[in-house]
Amino acid sequence: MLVKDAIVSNGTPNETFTLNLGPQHPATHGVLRVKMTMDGEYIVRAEPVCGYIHRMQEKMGENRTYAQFLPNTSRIDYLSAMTYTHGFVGAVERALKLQVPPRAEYMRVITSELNRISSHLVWWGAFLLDLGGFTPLLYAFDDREKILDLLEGITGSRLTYSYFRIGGLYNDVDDQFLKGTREFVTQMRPRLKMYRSLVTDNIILRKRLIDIGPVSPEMCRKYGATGPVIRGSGVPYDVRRVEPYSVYSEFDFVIPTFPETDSMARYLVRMEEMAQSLRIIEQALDKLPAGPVMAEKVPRVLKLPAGDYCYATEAARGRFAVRIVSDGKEIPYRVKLRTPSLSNLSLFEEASAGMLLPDALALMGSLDLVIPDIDR
Amino acid sequence: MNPPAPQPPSSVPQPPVAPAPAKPAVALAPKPAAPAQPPLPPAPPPPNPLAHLPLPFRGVDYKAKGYHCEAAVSPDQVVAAAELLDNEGLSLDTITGVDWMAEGQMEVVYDYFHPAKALRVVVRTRIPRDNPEIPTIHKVFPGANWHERETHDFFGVRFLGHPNLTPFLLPEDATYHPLRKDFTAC
Amino acid sequence: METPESNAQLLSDCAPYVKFAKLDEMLALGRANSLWPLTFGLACCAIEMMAAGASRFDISRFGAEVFRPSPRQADLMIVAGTVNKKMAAAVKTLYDQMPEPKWVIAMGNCAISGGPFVFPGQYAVVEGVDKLFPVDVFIPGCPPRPEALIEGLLKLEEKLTGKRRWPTVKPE
Amino acid sequence: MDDVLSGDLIYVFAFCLGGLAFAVGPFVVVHLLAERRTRQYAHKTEQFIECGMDPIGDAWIRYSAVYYLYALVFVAFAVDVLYLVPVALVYNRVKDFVIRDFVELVLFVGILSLVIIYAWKKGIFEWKRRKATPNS
Repeated sequence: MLVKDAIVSNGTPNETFTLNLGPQHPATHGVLRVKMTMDGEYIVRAEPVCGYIHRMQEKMGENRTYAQFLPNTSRIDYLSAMTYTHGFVGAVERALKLQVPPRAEYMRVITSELNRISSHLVWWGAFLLDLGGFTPLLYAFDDREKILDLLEGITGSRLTYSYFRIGGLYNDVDDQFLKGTREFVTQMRPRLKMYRSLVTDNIILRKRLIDIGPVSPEMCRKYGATGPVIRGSGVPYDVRRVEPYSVYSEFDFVIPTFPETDSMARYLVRMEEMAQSLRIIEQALDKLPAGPVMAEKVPRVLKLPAGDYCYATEAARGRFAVRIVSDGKEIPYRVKLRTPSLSNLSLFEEASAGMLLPDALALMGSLDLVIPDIDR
Repeated sequence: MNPPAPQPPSSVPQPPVAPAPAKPAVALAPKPAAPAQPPLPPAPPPPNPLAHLPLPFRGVDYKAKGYHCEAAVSPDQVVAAAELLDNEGLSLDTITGVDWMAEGQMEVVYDYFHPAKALRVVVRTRIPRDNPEIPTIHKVFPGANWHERETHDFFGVRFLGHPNLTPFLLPEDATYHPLRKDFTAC
Repeated sequence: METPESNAQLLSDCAPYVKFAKLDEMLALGRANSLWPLTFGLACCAIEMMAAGASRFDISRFGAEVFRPSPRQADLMIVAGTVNKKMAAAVKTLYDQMPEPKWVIAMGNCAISGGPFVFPGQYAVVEGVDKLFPVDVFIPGCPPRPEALIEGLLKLEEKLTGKRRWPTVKPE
Repeated sequence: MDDVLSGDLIYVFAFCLGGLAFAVGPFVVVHLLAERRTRQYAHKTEQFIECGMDPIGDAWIRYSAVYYLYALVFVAFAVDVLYLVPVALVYNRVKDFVIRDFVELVLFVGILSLVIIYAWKKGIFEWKRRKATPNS
């Protein structure tokens, strides 16, 4: 269009243009597309479009047996793969009334919490990358590699573990892992203090996050948002505390809650959660009982009694729930995966109306999204 | 291989609703055939935390099923159920579609959880499979917007009154519904 | 849909007017040591790509740590993750918008052949990125370790310059 | 006399030629050495970059003036730096003019920083909008 055409273009007074924060964008950390109607720098309407990484997880749940579906569970949200496997395995054990030996339960808690810290570190690095700071990513991945070494020692993989089996664990834990975890806990605490002074108390970050993207508790409840999003709005909802599963009721840890409802509150919730996870790991290591890691008589072919069974776990991003509908055969009739990122993102359209574009990206970063978690 | 543990009497397997009536009977289905060995002394029925609501809620053994209480309602009572649970302060967990092709019915399951206390509520309903329609609850829970679009994607359940029932996870021009049992790859 | 010959044919008619012997070798060496990847993380492999870009594995030793968001400034597309049918058009658009000396690394089983998401009756995943455009280096793994991504970069450098700069690791 | 003049003329002419070559040179080199076209499979090479999607609607709309004023502030200071370069070259070359040079510099930069104060008062940096959002 030539310049002379531009002058005569009959633009309406309140001209808006549509911007594609498309599938390939550094700030979406995956293939989320947000169709934004913009008035200058202000967002009139931001409508997320999903489905660009839909991988048919639920369809695969209906054509493979329970044991075959385990690798899928750690590829839904690959940053907190342990809690997702824990959810699926827990649902099957609940249906079969399998008694998991205590050592396996404790190991599940230790590996889940290690996984939660590694997930928060990836979020922290990527979130600061969105806000413009590159250095924290290098610090965060440096610490995360230590966790990955520990988990790789016992599970054999860095990201997609599928370490839990129906009825227990894949293998027992050697004391090299236990010693390594204790060392990790002791050396991680000063690192967290350094992160606080390096980034959390940084005036630029505070200016970018305080009072940005308020999400009221009522909005969280209406959209079903959970995890650090609802805890950043003052509601202490945590599946580990509200519906205690596994052996979480035996540990004493605090559910970090900040009533300010803005992005800074969500940021502080996750930073505090890392410290709490360290506490849980320490207590779990102290009380780790000896004994087998696999239930005795786990039937070779699993046939769940007819009916539907739910199991919810607290993933790094929020409440993950599995619903298995079984009709008595060895292949589940329906596997429903309730993932937290879908509900957390569904409030983005209402929360980001009228915001500046950079602030909306700060809000989206504080929601901590993993896109295959949304598209499944 | 030992037979699966007998069902505790309180958790009712899928109520085999008679296929004929379009509106499934709201009352409890007749008791299924007695399990093989003599039934255990009936455990005290689990507490029903939502007994005060006008809907047919029934307490469910959380240890066995994973939710606290359950209600089988008819399709047009779904919005009423959503409003009642909204006033109770519950939040929408997810909407699940289940395709019971053998019985020619589509089941839509609404999950709710309470952000403060341990309360997981399930509201089930059955709709005929050939024209699966059910009113939308997105006015009560805006979060249901995406869950309903996704259930429409996978099962073809039409949610009446939904503002934007276009494919959510499938490509924009998708007309197939992959999670229906009679789906063959396109 | 594109056979190796048609790709070589396409490549030949993109060739520059003026060609030098020694200068092209130097150009290839320069390009090989400064591959700028396009930030194109799709799924789990993207996290391993980020880990490769971060402090421990550090692909800046090979000149590849500058992740360019815009396809106009990138000359290497690392397809890290599952490409599904809804995303295929966007992937092809991005490939088109990259200026010519461009290469593609298919990272992970999903990009090579659809990986764990291929089963009879699957409706959403493109089984392999080479169905969309020619791929230069395949890196198997689910997700492949960051060392595998570095080996993939070295393999691409070998393809460019013809000689291998780093000793090949012999699995014992 | 004229040879000095012609010497300078040649110098100026050479300088312009260098500038021209420096500007046009890359186009020639790129045209010769770079690849002629890129392989495309969806024929979307000339399309605007919109994160892999087709751009929706048109970008030729009437933007708010804040963008223009923001750019103006940048141009003002770009020119400011332009003038500071020769000053930096000869800054303390002559010993007894040190204070005078410094005062002149401060005056020059001071007057120019009034632009910032003016822009600040006009609310350019807060991206204030002329009116409320169109449909909110």
